[in-house]
Amino acid sequence: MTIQSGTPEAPLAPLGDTSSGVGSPMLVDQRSLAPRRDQSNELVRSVGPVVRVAYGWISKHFAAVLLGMILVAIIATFKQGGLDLMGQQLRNALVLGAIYALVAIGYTMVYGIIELINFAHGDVFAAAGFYAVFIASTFHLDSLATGSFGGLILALIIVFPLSMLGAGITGVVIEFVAYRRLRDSPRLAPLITAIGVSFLIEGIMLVIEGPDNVATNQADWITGTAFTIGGVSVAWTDIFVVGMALFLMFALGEFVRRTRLGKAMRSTAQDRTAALLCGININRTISATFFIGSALAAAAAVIYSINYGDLKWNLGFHLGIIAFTAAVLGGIGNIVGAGVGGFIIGLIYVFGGSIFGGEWSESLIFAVLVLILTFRPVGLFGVEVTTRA
Amino acid sequence: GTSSTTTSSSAGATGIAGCKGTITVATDLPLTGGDVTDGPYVQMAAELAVTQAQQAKLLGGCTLKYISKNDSTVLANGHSPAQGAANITALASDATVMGVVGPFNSSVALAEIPVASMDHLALISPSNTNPCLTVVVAVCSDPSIKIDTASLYPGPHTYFRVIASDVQQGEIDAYVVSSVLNAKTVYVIDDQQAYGRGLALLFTKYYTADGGKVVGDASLPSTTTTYTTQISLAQTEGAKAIFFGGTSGDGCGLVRRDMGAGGLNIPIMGGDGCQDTKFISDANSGAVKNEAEGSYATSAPDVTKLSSSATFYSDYAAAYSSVAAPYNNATNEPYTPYGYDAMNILLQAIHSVLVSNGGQPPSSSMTFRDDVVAALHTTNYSGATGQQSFDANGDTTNTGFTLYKVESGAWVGINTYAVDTSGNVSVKTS
Amino acid sequence: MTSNGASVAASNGAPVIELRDVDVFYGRVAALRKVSLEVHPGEIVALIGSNGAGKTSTLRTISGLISPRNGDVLLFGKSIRGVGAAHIARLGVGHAPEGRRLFARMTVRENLDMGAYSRNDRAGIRRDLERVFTLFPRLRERATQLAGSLSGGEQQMVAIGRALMSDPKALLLDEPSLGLAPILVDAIFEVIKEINSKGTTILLIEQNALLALKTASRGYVLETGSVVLSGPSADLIASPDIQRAYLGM
Amino acid sequence: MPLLELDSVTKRFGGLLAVSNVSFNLDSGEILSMIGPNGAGKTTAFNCVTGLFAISSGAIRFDGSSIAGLAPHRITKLGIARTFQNIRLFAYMTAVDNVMVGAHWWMKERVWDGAFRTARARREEKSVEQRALELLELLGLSRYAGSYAREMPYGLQRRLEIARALATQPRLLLLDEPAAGLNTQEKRELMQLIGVLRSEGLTILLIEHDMRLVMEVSDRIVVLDHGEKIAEGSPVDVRQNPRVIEAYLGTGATEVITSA
Amino acid sequence: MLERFLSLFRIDTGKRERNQGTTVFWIIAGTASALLLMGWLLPWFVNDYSAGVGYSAQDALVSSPTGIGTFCIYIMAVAMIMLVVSPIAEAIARARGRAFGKRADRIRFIAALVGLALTAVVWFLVSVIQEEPLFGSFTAGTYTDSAVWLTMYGFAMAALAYGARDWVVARQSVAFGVAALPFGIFLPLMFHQAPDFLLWAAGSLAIYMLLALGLNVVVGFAGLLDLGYAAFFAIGGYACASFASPIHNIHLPLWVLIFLGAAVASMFGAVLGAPTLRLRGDYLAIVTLGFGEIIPDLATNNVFNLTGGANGISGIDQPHYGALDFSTSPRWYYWSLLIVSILVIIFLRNIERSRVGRAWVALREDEVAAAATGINTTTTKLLAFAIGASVSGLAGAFYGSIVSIVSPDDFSFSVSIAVLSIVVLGGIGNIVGVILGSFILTFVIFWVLPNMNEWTTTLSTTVHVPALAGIDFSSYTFIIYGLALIAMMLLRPGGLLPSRARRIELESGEESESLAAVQGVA
Ligand SMILES: Nc1ncnc2c1ncn2[C@@H]1O[C@H](COP(=O)(O)OP(=O)(O)OP(=O)(O)O)[C@@H](O)[C@H]1O
Ligand SMILES: Nc1ncnc2c1ncn2[C@@H]1O[C@H](COP(=O)(O)OP(=O)(O)OP(=O)(O)O)[C@@H](O)[C@H]1O
Ligand SMILES: [Mg+2]
Ligand SMILES: [Mg+2]
Repeated sequence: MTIQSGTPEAPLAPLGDTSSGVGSPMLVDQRSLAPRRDQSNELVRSVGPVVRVAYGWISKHFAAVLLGMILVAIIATFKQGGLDLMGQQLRNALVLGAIYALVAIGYTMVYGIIELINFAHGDVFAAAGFYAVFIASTFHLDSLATGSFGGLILALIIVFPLSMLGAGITGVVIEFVAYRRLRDSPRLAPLITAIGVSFLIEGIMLVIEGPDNVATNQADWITGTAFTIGGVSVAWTDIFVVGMALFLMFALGEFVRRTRLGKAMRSTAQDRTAALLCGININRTISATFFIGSALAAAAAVIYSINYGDLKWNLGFHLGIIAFTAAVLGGIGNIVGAGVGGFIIGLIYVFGGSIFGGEWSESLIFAVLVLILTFRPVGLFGVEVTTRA
Repeated sequence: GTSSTTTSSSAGATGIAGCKGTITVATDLPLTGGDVTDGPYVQMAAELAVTQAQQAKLLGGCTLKYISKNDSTVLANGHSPAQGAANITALASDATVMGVVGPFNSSVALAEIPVASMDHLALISPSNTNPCLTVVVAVCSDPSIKIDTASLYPGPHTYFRVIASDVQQGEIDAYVVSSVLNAKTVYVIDDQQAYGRGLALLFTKYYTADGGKVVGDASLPSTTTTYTTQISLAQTEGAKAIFFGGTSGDGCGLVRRDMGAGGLNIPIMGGDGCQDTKFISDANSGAVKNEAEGSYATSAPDVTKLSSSATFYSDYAAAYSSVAAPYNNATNEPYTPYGYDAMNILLQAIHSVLVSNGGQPPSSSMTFRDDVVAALHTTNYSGATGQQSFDANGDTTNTGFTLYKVESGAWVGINTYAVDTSGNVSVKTS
Repeated sequence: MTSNGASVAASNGAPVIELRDVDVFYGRVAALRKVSLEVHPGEIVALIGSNGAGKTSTLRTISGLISPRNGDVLLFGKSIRGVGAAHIARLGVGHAPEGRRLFARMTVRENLDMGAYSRNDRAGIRRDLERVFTLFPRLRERATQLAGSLSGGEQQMVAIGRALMSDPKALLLDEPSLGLAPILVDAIFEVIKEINSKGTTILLIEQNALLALKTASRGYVLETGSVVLSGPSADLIASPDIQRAYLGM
Repeated sequence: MPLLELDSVTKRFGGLLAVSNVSFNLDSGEILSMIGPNGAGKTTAFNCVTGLFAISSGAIRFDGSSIAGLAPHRITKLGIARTFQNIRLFAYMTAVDNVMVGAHWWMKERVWDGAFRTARARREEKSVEQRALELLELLGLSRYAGSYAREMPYGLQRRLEIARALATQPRLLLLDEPAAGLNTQEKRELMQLIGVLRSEGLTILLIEHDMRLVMEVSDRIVVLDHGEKIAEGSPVDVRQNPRVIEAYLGTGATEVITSA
Repeated sequence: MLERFLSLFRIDTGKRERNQGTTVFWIIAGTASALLLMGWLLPWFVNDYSAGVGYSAQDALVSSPTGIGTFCIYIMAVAMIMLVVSPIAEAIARARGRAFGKRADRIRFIAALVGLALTAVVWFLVSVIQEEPLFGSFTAGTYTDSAVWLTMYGFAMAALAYGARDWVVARQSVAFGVAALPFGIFLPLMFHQAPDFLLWAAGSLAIYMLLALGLNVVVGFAGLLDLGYAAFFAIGGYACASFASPIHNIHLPLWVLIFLGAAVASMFGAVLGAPTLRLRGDYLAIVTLGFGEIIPDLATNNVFNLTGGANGISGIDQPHYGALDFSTSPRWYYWSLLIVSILVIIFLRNIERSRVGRAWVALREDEVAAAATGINTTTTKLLAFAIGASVSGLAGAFYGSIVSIVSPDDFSFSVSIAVLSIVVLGGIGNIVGVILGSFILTFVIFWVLPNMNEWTTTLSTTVHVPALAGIDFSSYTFIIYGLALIAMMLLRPGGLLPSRARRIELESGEESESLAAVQGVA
């Protein structure tokens, strides 16, 4: 059927006729004009408002509720093992949360701009870790700078930038090859290629790096205990990891909020056509986003390997899923939200595991996620997309 | 038609030189995904045994054919019971298949044993240590194990294994921790897998019987990247040792690594899943570079020291010299010689059936398979892993476990322990 | 050989917008067939036609959102073949598109700022912002409200305001009066004349054909993707066909 | 008893009073128009009536009973149908299907009827489809019955939205700027259509910026500004109300209206 | 050609291609040729244990005719070659603007009938009288029957295509059914010597097809992205395992269990769907992903001591009624699943076209408008979850019974992903597309990838290229799977058989806001 323009073929002739002929078709079904009663369930009608009010209250005060829950968990840990345990677990939670936060930020950036759950992000993270190992060994950094402050500085000025560059390029290439052509396709198409890319990267890492954990040796750059309070010793790495995560989180948040590129990113995310009309080069903006997101994954990977000293070919996928959960939890597209989400997940993981047993940690994370989204459907810090009817 | 069947000449012939037909042996192992750390070695070792038998014309005039099945799927990222069952079904339907070496994983065994039993097909596992596959012991009815052994065998009992089950290992591990290491409180971690969880349970059972106290336990998935939470708990609870039920691929070494970071200086003890180089490199990858030092693990007797194994290791190295590392070195994986022996045992059994049947395969393939199973029950084979024979349940009688300790960055055997029938553990002097 | 002609045309007096025999397709459906039109510097040109005639498609083609299958589009005398929409916007083409297309999760103020994305002259931007706010006092009140939650008419104001913020040399307006209160409709058309008088060329789509033609100096009438009539506004208003079909007389 | 009563309805968004203390009645068979400058709160009022927004205070009664707090589909079932300011059709459904969705709530077919395709289900499907085609026919849309809503010209989409609303068997029809984007000819047809609907007994509440249309079809007019009702009365009264002229009509507009 | 083939299944193309009537004819004729070729090549490919018809036919070509059997094979081979070559010849002729005409059809029809008859004769000689049709002594080959069946089916389809060409062209879909359905029904007989193939068809293809059909209800019809669909699969599987195994000593028959599995899963579907009601697009996705992780986690952690922990539940009963013993041959499962799948397809197709189906589409396209048009968004969404989950629960029950063990690993995230890939790859919202997708993807995942090494080894000995055996594909499975997914999506972003009408919600930038967002409670 082709589309016709101009006036419709029957210029409403029947409309005029309706009043005359009895039994001729009418626009308004006359029977329906009689009064009707609401036949809905009494129970629903009586319980509904109560539920709605309760729901409204919780969602309004959700941050407090969540905070309360976490506090209860911390106190429970205190009762379980005293200050020492509590302190240690807090340290563990922050360190773990920092890693999740860093990966989550990359996730949220990419999601924020092209609304794609980039399942390959976790794998870019792992791959970036291997880049870092390669770069460090190319520059003989592991033997050169064992345990010295100079080593850290060298690492910061060589390994970080180079592996970020490598990962950034990887991200850009992935976007170019696997996502760009699908930009105007049904939304699930790039989701499937993302999964494909994830498998591909994992497969390549498996072939090149082998199936085992790979020791990264980079823990050497930072060593030693920073301070000890009671039974809690905090290593320099711990401080480094958390500090780096916080720094990147806020720096990036400001970047996106303030800079032109940040603005371009936000607007591209919201309406690509309108962004074009404002003179924004969408391809370049999306590439830049992938570059930054992936570079951030590289930073996270270097930090990860500094902290844990291990990398594995399939490390990224699972970690990525949890990180994505963090991103959603914070409100997708919101950088600081993703960071906070990462830390919250770290807290849930550690304290939940400490209280209920480690086997429940992940279930707990997802349970909390469901809870959060039930009451705050756009995440903790998500912008409420108020739309008009 | 012009069949391509080779009618061989009679080199190296015994009474079976005139044997006619094709006889197939197979392996069913996890070869891809997360299991590439183990499966391929064992497969190559078994294939080596077949190649050697082919060269030696072990089956005389009969053609010896070999099929390798892979029970990994991409979806499971490793071994999958469903794929295993499908593989055994396929193999069993091939009338020339007389036995299978495999499976590698206990969960796969649970799916494969019924199929093999139904089709009278011999199954020899190089590595299943779950006791409930063959005999009913107390842990089998533990709610988190729950294996109904009887239902696994709808037909004859055709399942064998060349490695001792975890009953002995759990008992020995408990003995070592409580009596050798003198740790009366222990924190137990397992990897949620059939093997690891089973071992942890058995350990717990024997350890508490020995008077020890488990101060806490955790069951963590293999995707876990950090164990600091549990380390902190163990520290708070005053554990004097940590026991890990599981494989180093699933976190054994990482636990040790995080102990270093958390400043917890107590020994870690694991089962055979931990006794490998992966453990050492994982443990040493953290802040403390020699963290692995002083860790303990029990494992199958140190076959690398047996003279019989020397031949195997050198044969393997020679046969696969062109293969890329790490697969060119059989010592990288503890079950490799077991795969080799399992295949040899199977081939010996087939050979003996042929001999006792006048140099020809039995007329029906079912009879042939039954005969092979019967022959396996009378196995008395001295191979790379020592002296192997099977009891009525198909369990090996070669049940010693060696206690290893990491010294100067390598596993060093300390003592070999054995359990006697009344459940006493003692040092075995060979 | 055309390059020579093009460069000549690029010199003074060339049409700001020129379409030469443009065909546009959505998949297999033709939206425009052999459309040719010109908008000269300083003109207001109205594009009228019934629903689905291809008016919006014409504007989308000019601003590069869709590319013609055949024919050529020239801006300021240069062909835009292969030039992206973003680049065209930076050349100085402002477009208030159909359906408004605001950045729903940005505030009104941020939306307006996005209009000035490719500009650097702070003073100019501030001046234009002030102009928009004076034109639509409502927007000043709502400067920090998220654009997605504005009323229909308010959104329309933002869309027009955003296009103005780019300080365009050529402004494409797609039904600017849609959903606006009568009092504002008048105001909008005043503003259109005012910007035009300051040198901005304007191409305008409007359902209210009379109003459009009264504002414009020339007009084109589109029917099912083709230009069926064109000429000075006065002639068009006087044409009996137009009167019957579009002016409701 | 009026069909629809708004009784000091207030809707607040944060600090913003989008609708403030608005009261008016709508009698059965009447056409009432709501006008007012952009952002006056007209659409918001519609959303309150149809259950998309929960009102902050006040009461809304339909046929004597309160409907505040009911879910949108319940309100539809009671007999209130609406169209949207920005057309909200089911873009990739055919025109017939769009209209048939309107019949959803009163169809008797259950899930299993559908799954087993029982005789009853088939019969009902058929009659509903018949009715949908009839509606399309009456609205002059039958040529587009099989095309996707998205492919239809804008003006006809507006009409299709009305068809869909009619299929829900409403007693009261809310139209939100139905003439926006229509050309002169189409506006005339729309006026005609509204006339027919009223003659068939439907009550209509209309939001519109096109004064010619409003003045012609309305029995009464309510004017909102900044959420408040600033005037109410017959078209003639409202047109001459200085507050309305100042806030909404402007001086220029009057001539357009009178010239019509 | 591919385009045309695919367009055949596109349910809603406004304009039908004029020539399309012949497409089914070409499909049938082409498939006939393919089957003949397969029947021929199969014995050659597995030459170690086969003496099939094709094998003999190959011989017949190179040896002089002796005896009746050889004569038969000789004629058969001629017919085969003719039927394989003729579609190509006809296509070339058509391209040059010349037609083949009725006479050619008649000749080919007769050739097909002769081939069919002679194949039967040869099969009789080989299998019943155990006589080698050529010379030498006969040893029964394992794949003989498969080869015979393929050849016979090929001849039969060729006979149908050429003998009833007009009818095929006129009644395409009926003709397609007539040609395809018997193949489905007879498949277990054709491949009875290849139970692993049947097990793939039943245990992987049918199961994943059901899963994909169920997910299609949620994602395709109702537009709700579900990334944790394996959870319902698990629920069905565990339901089956709990009530038909020694673990709790309850032994219900499978026929009760599939309904039980479906019921329990649909209940969970509705319950788990409830918290997602207010969520939009990907927020919904992540919550369902969460459920997909929690459910296997619960199983691993042996919640309430019900699930057997990491080992899962083993020893699940397999139906056994006298000779009808499901544990001995997968063909019984195959047939059961064939029937169940057909029923499910009919049901879903009906629902799709019913009142509820329309409501789903409306909801997917514009939730706000749907609510304002009288659709109860809550129940309609939950219904989608429940129906989708019930199909998956049914599949789960079958799966448990086939494999006789369920363990948490079987229901991992990758399963959800694979099912989603099937749906997307096949064509979101299009049942035929989803079926096609499940054929392709299960074939790749469960057949090609695990068997690749074995195949190349066989091939290397067959074609004497030892280098082939040297390639170790095992480390490349991930790479191959990943590349396959990427390539398939890049080549056909809308899926193989996209339904144009059904992808609006998933189209970029067109996602309509949720009711909750508009109501301001989101
Ligand atoms: N994205 C699209 N996909 C397919 N067809 C389209 C698309 N956009 C527009 N069309 C069709 O192209 C033709 C021209 O549309 P266009 O939007 O340019 O018309 P218009 O004159 O602006 O009409 P209106 O007054 O309704 O805005 C119409 O027939 C329309 O249906
Ligand atoms: N969700 C919301 N959050 C905040 N403010 C809102 C929201 N919805 C509406 N408003 C504000 O409420 C006021 C009334 O809006 P409404 O849409 O009712 O106006 P209207 O009278 O329909 O205007 P128009 O004629 O332009 O459509 C507007 O100023 C608008 O910005
Ligand atoms: Mg338009
Ligand atoms: Mg409005």
